[in-house]
Amino acid sequence: MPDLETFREEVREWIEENCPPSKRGPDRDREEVWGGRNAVYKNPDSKLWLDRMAARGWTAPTWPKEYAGGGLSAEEAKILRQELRRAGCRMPLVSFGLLMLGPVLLEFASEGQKQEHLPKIVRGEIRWCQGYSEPGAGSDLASLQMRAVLDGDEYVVSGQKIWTSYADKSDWMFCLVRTDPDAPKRDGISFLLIDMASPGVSTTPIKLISGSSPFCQAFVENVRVPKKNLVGKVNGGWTIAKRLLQHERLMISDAGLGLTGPPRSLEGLARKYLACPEGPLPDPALRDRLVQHMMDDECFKLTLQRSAEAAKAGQGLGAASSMFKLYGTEMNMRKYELMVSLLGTQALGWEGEGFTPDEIAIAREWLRSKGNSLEGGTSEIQLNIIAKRVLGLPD
Amino acid sequence: MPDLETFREEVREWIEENCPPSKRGPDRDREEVWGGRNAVYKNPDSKLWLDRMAARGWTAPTWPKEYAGGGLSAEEAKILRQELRRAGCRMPLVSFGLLMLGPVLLEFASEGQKQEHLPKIVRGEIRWCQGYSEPGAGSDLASLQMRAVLDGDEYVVSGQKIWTSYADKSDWMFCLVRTDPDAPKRDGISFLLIDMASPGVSTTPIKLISGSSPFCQAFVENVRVPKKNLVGKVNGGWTIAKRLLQHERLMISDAGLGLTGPPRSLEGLARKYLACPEGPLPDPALRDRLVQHMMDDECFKLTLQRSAEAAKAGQGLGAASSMFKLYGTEMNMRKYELMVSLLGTQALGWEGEGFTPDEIAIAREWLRSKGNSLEGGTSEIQLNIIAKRVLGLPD
Amino acid sequence: MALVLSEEQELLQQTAQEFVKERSPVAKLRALRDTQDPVGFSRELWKEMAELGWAGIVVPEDYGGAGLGYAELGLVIEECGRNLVAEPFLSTVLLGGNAVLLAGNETQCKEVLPDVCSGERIVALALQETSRHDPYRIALRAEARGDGYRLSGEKLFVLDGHVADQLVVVARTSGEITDRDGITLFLVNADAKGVKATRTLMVDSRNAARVHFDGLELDRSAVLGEVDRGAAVLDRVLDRATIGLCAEMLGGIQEAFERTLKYLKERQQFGVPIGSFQALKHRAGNMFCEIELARSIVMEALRALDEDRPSVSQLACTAKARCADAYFLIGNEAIQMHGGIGVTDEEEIGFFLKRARVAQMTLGDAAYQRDRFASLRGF
Amino acid sequence: MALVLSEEQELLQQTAQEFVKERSPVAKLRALRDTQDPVGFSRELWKEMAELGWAGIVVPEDYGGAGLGYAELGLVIEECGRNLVAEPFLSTVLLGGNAVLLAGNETQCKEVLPDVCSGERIVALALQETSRHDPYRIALRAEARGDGYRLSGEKLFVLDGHVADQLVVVARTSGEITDRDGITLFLVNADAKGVKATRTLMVDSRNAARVHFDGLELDRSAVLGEVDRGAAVLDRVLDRATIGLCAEMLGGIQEAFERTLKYLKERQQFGVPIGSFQALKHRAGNMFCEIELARSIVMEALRALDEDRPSVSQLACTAKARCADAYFLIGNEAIQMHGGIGVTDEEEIGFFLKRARVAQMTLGDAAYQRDRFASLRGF
Repeated sequence: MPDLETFREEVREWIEENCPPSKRGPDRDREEVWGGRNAVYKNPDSKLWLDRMAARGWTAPTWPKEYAGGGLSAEEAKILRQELRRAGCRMPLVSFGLLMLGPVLLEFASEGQKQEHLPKIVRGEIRWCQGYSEPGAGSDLASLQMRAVLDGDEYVVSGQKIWTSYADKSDWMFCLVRTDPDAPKRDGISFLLIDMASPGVSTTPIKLISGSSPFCQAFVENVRVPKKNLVGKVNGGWTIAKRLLQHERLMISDAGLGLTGPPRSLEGLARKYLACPEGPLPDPALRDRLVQHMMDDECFKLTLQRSAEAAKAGQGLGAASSMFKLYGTEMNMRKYELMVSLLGTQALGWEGEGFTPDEIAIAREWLRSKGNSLEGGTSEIQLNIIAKRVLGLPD
Repeated sequence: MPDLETFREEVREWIEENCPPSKRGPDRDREEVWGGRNAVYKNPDSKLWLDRMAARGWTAPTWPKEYAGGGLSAEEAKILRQELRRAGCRMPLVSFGLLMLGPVLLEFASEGQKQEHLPKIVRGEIRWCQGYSEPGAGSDLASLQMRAVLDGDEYVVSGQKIWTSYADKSDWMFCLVRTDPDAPKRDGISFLLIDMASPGVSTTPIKLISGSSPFCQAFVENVRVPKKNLVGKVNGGWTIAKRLLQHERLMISDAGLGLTGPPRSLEGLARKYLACPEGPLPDPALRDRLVQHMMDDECFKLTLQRSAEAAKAGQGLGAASSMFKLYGTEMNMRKYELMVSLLGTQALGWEGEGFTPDEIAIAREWLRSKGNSLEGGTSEIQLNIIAKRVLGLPD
Repeated sequence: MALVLSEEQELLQQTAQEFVKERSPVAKLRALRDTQDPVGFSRELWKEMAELGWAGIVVPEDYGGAGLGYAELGLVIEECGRNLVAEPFLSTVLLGGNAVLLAGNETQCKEVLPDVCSGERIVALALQETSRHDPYRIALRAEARGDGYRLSGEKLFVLDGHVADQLVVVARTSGEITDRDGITLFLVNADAKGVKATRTLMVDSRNAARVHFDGLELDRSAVLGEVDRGAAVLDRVLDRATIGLCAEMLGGIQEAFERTLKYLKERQQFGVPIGSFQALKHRAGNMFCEIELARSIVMEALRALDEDRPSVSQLACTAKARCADAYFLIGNEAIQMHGGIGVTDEEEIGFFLKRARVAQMTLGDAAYQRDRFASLRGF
Repeated sequence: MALVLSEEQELLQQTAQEFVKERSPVAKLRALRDTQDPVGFSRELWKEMAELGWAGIVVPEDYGGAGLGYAELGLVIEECGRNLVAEPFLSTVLLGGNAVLLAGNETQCKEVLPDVCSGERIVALALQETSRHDPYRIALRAEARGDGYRLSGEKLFVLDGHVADQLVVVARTSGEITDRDGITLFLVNADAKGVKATRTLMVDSRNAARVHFDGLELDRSAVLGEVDRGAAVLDRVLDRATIGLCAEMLGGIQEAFERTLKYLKERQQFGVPIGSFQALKHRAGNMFCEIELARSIVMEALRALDEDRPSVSQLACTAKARCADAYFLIGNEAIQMHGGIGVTDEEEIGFFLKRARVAQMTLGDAAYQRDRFASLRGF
């Protein structure tokens, strides 16, 4: 292993040479890249940046090189993150494949499946979506009904998924299906990969209270899926499902994804909308709520940091992902309520004249935030998990 | 029925002639009378006032005259209350017999039992205590273990009660006992009246976090109780028990009893301890909490009033007693926390120098208030009742 | 007056319940929104409501009203609140109408109020100038010019401002920007030269507008009430409107809660109705208490208006603070307990959340009301 | 510095845990209370703790200390907080000791600190004059007289004030009653003429006193630090003491929570452990999150002290606000979940509730801290 400071030097130089200037700094034009067969690059530099990063495997820094990953150690990956942040580089690729599917494939998939799917994820060639929830299986995910019946070398799959983010834009779906309807419900579930281009797959978007949304319903009717697309053991999908949920919760509680909206200075908003350019804010109740949020935010960030450090030092916090999902989303929702209180009636515009684009954005994000405590496992489910797994309270 | 206004005139005159001046106005010296074989009268006028009221049956205004009650209609009783309040008369008698036992005896007891016990309650001759909770039967009251075994014409009773207020000062105890250990737990309970002077009954007081308390443990060892002291049907005590709990909850949520401490002007305390004799209070956070309490208090009182009026008009609020027990006690606890915040460290004195008697009283009452949400059925039990009985949510 | 309904009131409530449920369910608001209806409510339906006497319940008979009380008006508005009715009770009856009734002279009342009662005239109150309710913060100047006034400035969040026939404009005739003295009310025709209203689309799909005044010339006869002394009458108008708004909120709170209870009983997860989970039961039990307390204070405040009690302002503050907090709580809990379906546009419960937040901010949120209460009590 | 413990720190924590659990469990505080112990803690135990080096952890080696950091001191105090230890960490190490360390000259430090480190001297800070923390509100006058000063006035809630050997007195040498300027610190022997300390018995059975100064004559050498410029050093003392107090509170919070969890698992009602009821589970889950967040900020604040970061004051505010709220929540929930037994004096959980409320008010409650935080940030 080369010396870490040498590595840092190399990374720094590589970034200087390879990251296009237009891919640095805040992403004001929402140029994020999701990849896939129909990838959209608002800015040609985005493709350049993705291809260069993917060529080194640095979209998935710690994945093994044999699957096109970066092959970095945890320490090296940290240095890479630090240097990318230092240089203000944007993420080359936003991908459920990278954040959710990849880690469980590495843990549970066959060699052939890894070879087949991981490199395409690293390079952003295939865009994945998550087929978990169904209309009758939300918090009680294990009661899912989508059936997969073996017929020769193929499964015949039928059923309906809901809350499938970007299903309409994705190439493949990782999916929970019922392979044994007679077993206890958690024991009859398998983890299956479905090509969305297969005949019988269709999607419709879901409109939310905040307006349009990335969520879809996905309809699967007699779709034939090769047997080799089943990950892990037949009827052994629940273990994989739960592991993947942990990755999802971390992704959601991580400010980068899932939580809505760009960072804004709440103090700045307060000063603007309370018409108080300097000195003590004139509304003590709002001032107190503003401080509460700032304190909550600081404590939460420190807890994320402590958890990461503890994990590295082998002093795990236990069920940390549930705590972060719960607290992070509840705090985000409180933040938007605070913003609405700060902006007053200017935060309650829907569209059209009389509001700035940012005011409209805040109104929409405020409404969107109401889903935070539901998606990726409700707050109630997280509390159940904490009570059981961390606190050891009896069923 | 005589005209109600004539009745009002009569009552007013009677009060003028019969209520001793020393029994009017705020009870600064805590002269309340509990009656019983060992009744204590700090002020001889107290006995006079009790005897005069009892002679007319007005300690129990609506009970039938045949049991020494006042025999008044609901309208007349309301007028009596109004006139007593108008003249500032204090309650002649504080009594669990009047507030809890009497109403259920009227509903469930035999004629002989009514004749035996009700007049003595009206006249304050017998002081009653409540033998309900046991160390292993708190919220799950129906799991009580005190056994009563029939032996000839007597029950032989053994077991232990806890949280029995004033057991050490009471003459009789109304008591839940298990008469059938094999039946489902609610079907083996009977309602029994026990003379505390019987051999085998003993009590020890319970010290609370606030200091000494009226609560006791009551030990009953092979106590022989005449069969005729069983109220209602054998093994049919649970129905009576629940009805009595409704009366208890109303008593506790009613500011008169159960809740701790005399009325105080919170605004006055704020002005004194924030050193702000006039104008806006300098601490906006405390000012806001003060207003919140005033508003809560106003809304709660109006709800009590509305419930009383609705009951009369046949438009019941449903499980109102649980709502009042829950909200009244939680609000009282918040009020004491507010008082502690207003008084600062002066509210946290235990005894001795450096604190006024009222400061010490507030500290003790604050600690005592922590029992409010537990005694008479915990807040959680009240929420269960509301969810089930009012909202119809499934088990 | 008692906190229970009389037989007549129960009858009125029943009529209102049936009419509103039949003629203006929540789907009506959705249709107005989705068709981008330029009026934002149904003028025809409003006339029908007026024919039932609802627009003039609290207007004296001399001006075409029924001369009844707020206890009655509150019942009707509560039923409207249950169904998120968009018709202009708040703007025209409670705000604009009351401003004319309380401040206007006989001529003005005779000119305006019969048309309000018949549903033919919409009158809006142009008050707010910043993004929050702050009634004495009036910068819009009315300068004396000869025998009249000249108005320039802008008003925000004028309810039904873009469809109003007349506007009651709160303007400054003297004093500094936040002075209570120096405020004057003017009655202005919406089509007058120098008045320009722009609709602002709100999240709750209810009407509001920005109104711009650019050198509007007014005759002295446009003054409503006394010059420079408008704050006193404005206080009374706002108390009435606030209490009326609380009746609307109470209806929305009750409806959102009942829909949630229904869902808790129907929705199955883990093989049982989700309403059997104790954590949700306890939250529902606490909501029930909050609603009962809100109902008590709203009823009391409505009755205090009818009896003209001196405590009206304090009761208005208390009612609004409590309804704002309760609607906030129940609006959010309703969504959470409905789960994912609760955040879809297809499910109606989201409309209640949106209305809750707008109503919360309208005429002052809970923090504003508590601050005002303390000021009224002198501490 | 990382937010995880080093091996050395883990060892120290373990030592402290074992020692405190063995030598000073909660029963010790009860015994001090029930025997009406005149000192209010054990001088012998304090000396033993000092021998372990705990009293001097953060004192430089030159003055008899270990020269370690707050990260280490915090671990020890946290274990003490778990067992409601009454020994004088807050008064002597965090308040009085720090005042001497930060403001004193070499002579003063050499005279006082070695005795503090050895546990032989108790030093208290006489600051508060009303019923709440308000550090610049100093009315107690120190009038210049010849070559010295004359002090008159009264101090409240002086922690360990009646058993202190020396007092650091915060007095006004110039300016008006709430001015930040004009505050001076004095080092005073408790047995000096004109000083009278009266013990005040608090609900948490911990020590406090009223101290009366009646024309106390002081030499110029009694001044600690600069005349009129005491506020700057006072701020630093209070930040350190506040963060140290938070470590104590964190220990109490954690212990009260663990005891409650244990009870939830043991206590049976309706044939099952009460910890199986979902409503209680969810409340416990929320408490867990609050505690984890409190732990993070306390660790960070301790490390910020050791690194002398400019953010120390803001972190102190944040830590205290959060610990105050968390201890309040968990103290009350602990009682409620223990049920009736929780409000008996026999059960130890009530001691945590009492300590929670006193600690909450000590050195400023959550509202005070949030207000200070906003002021520090300039809004």
